[in-house]
Amino acid sequence: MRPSVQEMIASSNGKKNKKVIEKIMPVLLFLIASVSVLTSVGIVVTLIVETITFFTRVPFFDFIFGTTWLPFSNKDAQFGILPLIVGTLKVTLIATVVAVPIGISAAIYLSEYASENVRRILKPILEVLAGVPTIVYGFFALTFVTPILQSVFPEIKIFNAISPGIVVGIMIIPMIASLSEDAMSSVPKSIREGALAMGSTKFEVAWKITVPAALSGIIASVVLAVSRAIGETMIVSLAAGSTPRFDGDFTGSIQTMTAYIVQVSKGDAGYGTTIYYSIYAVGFTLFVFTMLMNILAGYVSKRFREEY
Amino acid sequence: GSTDTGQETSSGEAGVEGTVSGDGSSTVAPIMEGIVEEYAGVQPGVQVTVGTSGTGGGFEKFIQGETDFSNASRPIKEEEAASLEEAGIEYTEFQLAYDGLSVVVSQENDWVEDLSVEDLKKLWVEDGSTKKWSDINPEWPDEEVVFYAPGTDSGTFDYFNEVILEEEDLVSSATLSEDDNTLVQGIQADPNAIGFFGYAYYVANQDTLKVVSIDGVEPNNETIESGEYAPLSRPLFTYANNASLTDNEAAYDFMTYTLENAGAMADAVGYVALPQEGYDEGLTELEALK
Amino acid sequence: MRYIEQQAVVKRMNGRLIANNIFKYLFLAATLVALVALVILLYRIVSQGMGHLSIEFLTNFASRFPEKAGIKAALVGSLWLMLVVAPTSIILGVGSAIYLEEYAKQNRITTFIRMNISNLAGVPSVVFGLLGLTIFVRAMALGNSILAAGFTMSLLILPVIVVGAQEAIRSVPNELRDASFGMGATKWQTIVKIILPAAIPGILTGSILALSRAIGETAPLIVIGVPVIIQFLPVGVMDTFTALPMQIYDWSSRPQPEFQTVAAAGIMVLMAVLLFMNSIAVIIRNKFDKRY
Amino acid sequence: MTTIVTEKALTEELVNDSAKKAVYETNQLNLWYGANHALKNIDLEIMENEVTAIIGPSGCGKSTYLKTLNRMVELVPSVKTSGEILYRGRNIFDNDYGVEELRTRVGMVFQKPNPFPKSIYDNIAYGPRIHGIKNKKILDEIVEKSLRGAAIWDEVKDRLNENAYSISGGQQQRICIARALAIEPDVILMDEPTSALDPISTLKVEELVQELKKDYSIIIVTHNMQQAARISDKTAFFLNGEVIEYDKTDTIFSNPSDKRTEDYISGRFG
Amino acid sequence: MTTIVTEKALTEELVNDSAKKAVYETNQLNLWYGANHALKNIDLEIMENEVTAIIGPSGCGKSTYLKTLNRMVELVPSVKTSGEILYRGRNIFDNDYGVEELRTRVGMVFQKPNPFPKSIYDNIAYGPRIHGIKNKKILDEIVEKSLRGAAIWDEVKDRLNENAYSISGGQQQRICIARALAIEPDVILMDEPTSALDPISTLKVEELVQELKKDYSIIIVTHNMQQAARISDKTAFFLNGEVIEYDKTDTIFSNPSDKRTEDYISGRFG
Ligand SMILES: Nc1ncnc2c1ncn2[C@@H]1O[C@H](COP(=O)(O)OP(=O)(O)OP(=O)(O)O)[C@@H](O)[C@H]1O
Ligand SMILES: Nc1ncnc2c1ncn2[C@@H]1O[C@H](COP(=O)(O)OP(=O)(O)OP(=O)(O)O)[C@@H](O)[C@H]1O
Ligand SMILES: [Mg+2]
Ligand SMILES: [Mg+2]
Ligand SMILES: O=P([O-])([O-])[O-]
Repeated sequence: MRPSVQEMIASSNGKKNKKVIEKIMPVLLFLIASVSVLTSVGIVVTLIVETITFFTRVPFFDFIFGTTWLPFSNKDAQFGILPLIVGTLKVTLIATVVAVPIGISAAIYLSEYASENVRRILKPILEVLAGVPTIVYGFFALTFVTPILQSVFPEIKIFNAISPGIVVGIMIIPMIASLSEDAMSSVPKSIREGALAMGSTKFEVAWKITVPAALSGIIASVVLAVSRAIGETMIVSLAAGSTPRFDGDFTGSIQTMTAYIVQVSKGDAGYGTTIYYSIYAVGFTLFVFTMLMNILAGYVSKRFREEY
Repeated sequence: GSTDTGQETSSGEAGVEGTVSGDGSSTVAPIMEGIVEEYAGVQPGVQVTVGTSGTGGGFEKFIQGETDFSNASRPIKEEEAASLEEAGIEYTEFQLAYDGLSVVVSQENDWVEDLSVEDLKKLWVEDGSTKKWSDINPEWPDEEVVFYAPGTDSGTFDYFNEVILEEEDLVSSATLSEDDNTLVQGIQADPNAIGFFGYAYYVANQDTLKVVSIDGVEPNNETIESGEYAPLSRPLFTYANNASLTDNEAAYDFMTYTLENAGAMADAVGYVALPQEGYDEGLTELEALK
Repeated sequence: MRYIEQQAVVKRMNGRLIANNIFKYLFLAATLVALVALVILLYRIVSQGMGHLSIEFLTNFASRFPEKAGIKAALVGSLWLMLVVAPTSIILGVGSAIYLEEYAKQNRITTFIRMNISNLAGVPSVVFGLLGLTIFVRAMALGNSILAAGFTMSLLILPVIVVGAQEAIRSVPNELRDASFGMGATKWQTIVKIILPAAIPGILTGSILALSRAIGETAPLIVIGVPVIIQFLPVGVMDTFTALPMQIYDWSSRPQPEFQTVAAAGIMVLMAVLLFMNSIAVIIRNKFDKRY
Repeated sequence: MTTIVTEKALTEELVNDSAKKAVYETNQLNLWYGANHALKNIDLEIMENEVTAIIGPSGCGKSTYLKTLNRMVELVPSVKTSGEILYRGRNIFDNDYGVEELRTRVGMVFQKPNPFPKSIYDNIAYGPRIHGIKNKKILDEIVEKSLRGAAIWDEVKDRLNENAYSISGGQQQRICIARALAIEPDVILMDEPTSALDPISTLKVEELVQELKKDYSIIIVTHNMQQAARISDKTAFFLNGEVIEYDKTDTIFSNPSDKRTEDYISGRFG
Repeated sequence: MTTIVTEKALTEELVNDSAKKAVYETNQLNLWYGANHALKNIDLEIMENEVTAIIGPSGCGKSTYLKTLNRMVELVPSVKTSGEILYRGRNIFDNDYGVEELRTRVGMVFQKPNPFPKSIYDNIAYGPRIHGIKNKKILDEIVEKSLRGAAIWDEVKDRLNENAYSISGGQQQRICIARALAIEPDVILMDEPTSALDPISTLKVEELVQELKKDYSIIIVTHNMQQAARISDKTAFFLNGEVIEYDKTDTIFSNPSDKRTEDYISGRFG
């Protein structure tokens, strides 16, 4: 007869080993989790060191309040970042106008109307849309959307803010749709049933119950998508042009912060020139922007959180 | 094996192995691509990589000692040369080919045939006024000129800037793009458009664009090679790290092959070869470095 | 007294039902807009690139002759890239997620790490490119090797993987943890034997989607300075390489119109890789859906 | 637990009964969840202004039957039904019978309190609002009346603008009842309305049900037999999707005619 | 429901009792979830080879007490305890008492069946494996023995490699019991093990519990008073975190000494 299980357990010698692992793993995992913090530190340090050099050459206030961005000028190069910010905002604005209504509508359709099977098919397809490389979108904007726009509105130039704006919008639709759908689906079924049992139509349930209840999640998804639009690079590099402009015109060539970084990365500026340092200053501005968006997202989702 | 270059190769002693890396001008890239492609057949043991970070970006890496050679669509700048000296890197400049900057308009434009260098400057320099075609020639339409130019951070632009603008600012209404193909598209569609870019892009789009002769000279292989198409033809270069040539057998072998084949390759991809003496000079210089 | 008149209710009912229907189709239409965009996108690429697609296209190196140009170096390079990115980002991502979900106490450091991760998720990829250039390419002297690009991409998609893995781990019912602890299992045993196996479908789906983002990213590669002219295949992670989006970007800026077709064919290959990865994610998700 | 029913009382009740009308008549109702036959040949007649209790062990089909009465069960895609349910004489399965209309007439209270994540006021005003009542004064009146009707006015009258999830579970459940009352339904369906509540809240809800039957017909599902005995007029005992016995509550609990009913009531299973 | 306890039977039981040893002695146990005082001055002595039932209304602390016995309650970070629990004479709160060791001796079965999403075989072999038993033959033996012990061997012996979620809820629960048996514990804690089961599965589990008490000491929390009456030897009645009454099951149900116990048992609340 074999010994009892408890005896075998008592005699099994894995014990010491176990204790050591139990002690080591939390520390190891903590170190792994710290990599993301190191990444942020790395980003900030990388950007700041070069940015500081930049500010020894260009006064800080000229940079953040300047309305002319002329880095390549031979006579007097000017580094006022506002035109790049305005360019970024133009594209972001259009992308938001396109993506928010469509994205949220799609989310409502998926979470409130679509059957399980339809949702199972549509969601992965939307994910494909989110996964299309941005360079592909860039050519799509330049060679398809822009010509269509031009045939309707002849005043639109080959490079403009509208076409890349629309395409960036298309790119972030899945993000809004999918995250908002998650937020709506996590509204308990029982609450929906409560409303249906009172004789509400599906639309009333969606509009008056689900959307308000999921509002914090929906807004957070929008903020996240907007920060993706701000940081989008290849689409604007290809289709928005490279003319930094401080005005309200959407039909002509513009330049965004990201496109400027790519322009210099692919370009001719020598190491150690002010232009070289300027990409770090622009990168840092971009980083600050996305950080602000993130703080906003955190605030918004707290502020609009409905309890249930 | 090489069929299209037609050059006899003095390199290619079998069994050379190693890695060679270069970076730099995207204008030079098509020539380099052809050379690397052929070279891979001749010397399979040598691994060559060439980046396209632009002339400036290439020099940046060259200064850091990260590359064996650096392609350039303009001569090295003083600052860059100074940095190289500081870093203790000795280098040699080799000329590879000529590129003719082509000034083009749409085929729908039926008035412009020829412009002088002064006309170009008048058109392209920012002076606060709106530019109309009739400003150049009263017989031309009273329409606003639409400008297209390569990105201000490219070697191509740099060259135009130096010889036409003479360091004045570019007209601010110009549409700029890093991608020359989009310039082609923009100019094609608009009769009032004018733009400039590398000769190769004109050659590839001859049927939709109209090239403007400068002071009566139209860019073609002869006028560019002879220097008659002045001042808008420019030499393309590669700069080699001397230490690499001495220490790295593969780098030396590849550079030899490059100089032997650059001319034919340039013609094949839409640039203009140097007169043969140009390459021979380079080869002599190279030999001296071994 | 009655406030709700049945007659009024019935009268209004019609309008409400019509509104319901109208909105249903509006919402459906919005969903279809996205799909139509995808279809047009795919159609254009396929119709342009199909003619160039062939076995030779997959087995040839790039060439100055459009008809001979192939994508071998870029395809293999991208696969090598994934070979670095997948293990790096999944180990880091899942490790962080385990720490945050299973070990972290509710304190300021934890909150800071969480905030930091959600913040990183919004940082543009160009900025990661600048980070990679400074840290991996220059400071760590990895040059523009597969390793340098792979680390950069890993950090870029790390937040996505962490968040996905956190969600997957969180959705493992607490009852399973209780059952394991109740048998005298230690925490690490419970994590390895119960939680991770149960969470693996979720973790994998999230990771695959994140990896498919990494395979299509162009901007960081441009900033790092990944070369495109390359006539050999890498054999180790320290080798230089080129990747699909770089090659496509390069082709599309060539003067000869034939190269536009080559670029489209390249995009088709990239999209095929992506669709392949996404469908694996979908299969995993559907297979393991609702098991407890 | 035996209650002695005198001749006289019995007669009185029968007289009462004959005066009452049926709100629901269920005829040969069958229901399947996919292949699972969850309700089998149900025949039941439910009377106006009474409390009808439905009891039975877990999984016997109580909730399913209740949800069929307002067609909420159709939210499960795999559901199939046969037979008919007449509500006030009209078959609710008729093609031209709008579910929204039916549900406006038939209120429902669920097992777990499920207020909307809105203020208490907005919870109650939700129903009237979707039916087009916009007038603030009328809404105020309805809210007050419904909250009073659900015996919770005094507890919440000073915090009508607070989120409904900020109050206790028992209060939430009464808010849900008030919400159902606000559209002045004809019938109220309750699915184990007290099972998530503490003893004191349970008592309050039970008292409320007794109160409400003056104006409404109430059908209540419960696990708790004592509760059924305490508050209902009629009781139906379900087992495996069938109605085993349906009778006056007193009869069911004192003198069940089926052995299985007796076993269940005496706690032999369930 | 009255059971008449004869003098003789009583004496016999008392004699039995004195021969039995206590597995758990709880002395002045207090427990707080943050500021919520969930267990108050609990004193309880639990005997070997008996079934001890814990009853009481929802939220009274039954589960909390059970989870304290194997220190599972400490998984809630805010928990604080005072007092002592002696398991086989040793205080489980002692610093050098490893929780893993305690839990190896004390098995637990939960309210909802919670098999691991693995094969039936791997579910049962999980415990032995984590404690270092790797030998395939021994594992096979343990699996068979445990499944037989949980009265489910015949039903699953041909499908040991199937996922444990492919069988019915009642079978799942017995798998969970078998899983607990696999490490041959000394005590088995059960938290409402039948509340999610149908009547027939409930019956099977109840029979099993009766069977198991030969070899194990069992502590079972239940909502169902009939169940407590049917299967337990002793019953403790909890209310608001206190032990109101603890006695032989027969005594509790026939002749409770506290009014509140009586009220609860007769269904006046809960
Ligand atoms: N949504 C559903 N899909 C499939 N089957 C279901 C669904 N809801 C219930 N069932 C099945 O229908 C039968 C009756 O379930 P129902 O919920 O009506 O029981 P119940 O008497 O209300 O039980 P409980 O007391 O546990 O609430 C059960 O066998 C159940 O498994
Ligand atoms: N994880 C927890 N955190 C905080 N408080 C808790 C937690 N679990 C239980 N409580 C509280 O402790 C008290 C006792 O809860 P416990 O779960 O022990 O009750 P119970 O008797 O098992 O009830 P039920 O019959 O509903 O299972 C309750 O007031 C409950 O709200
Ligand atoms: Mg039910
Ligand atoms: Mg409990
Ligand atoms: O790439 P460039 O030739 O424009 O420097």
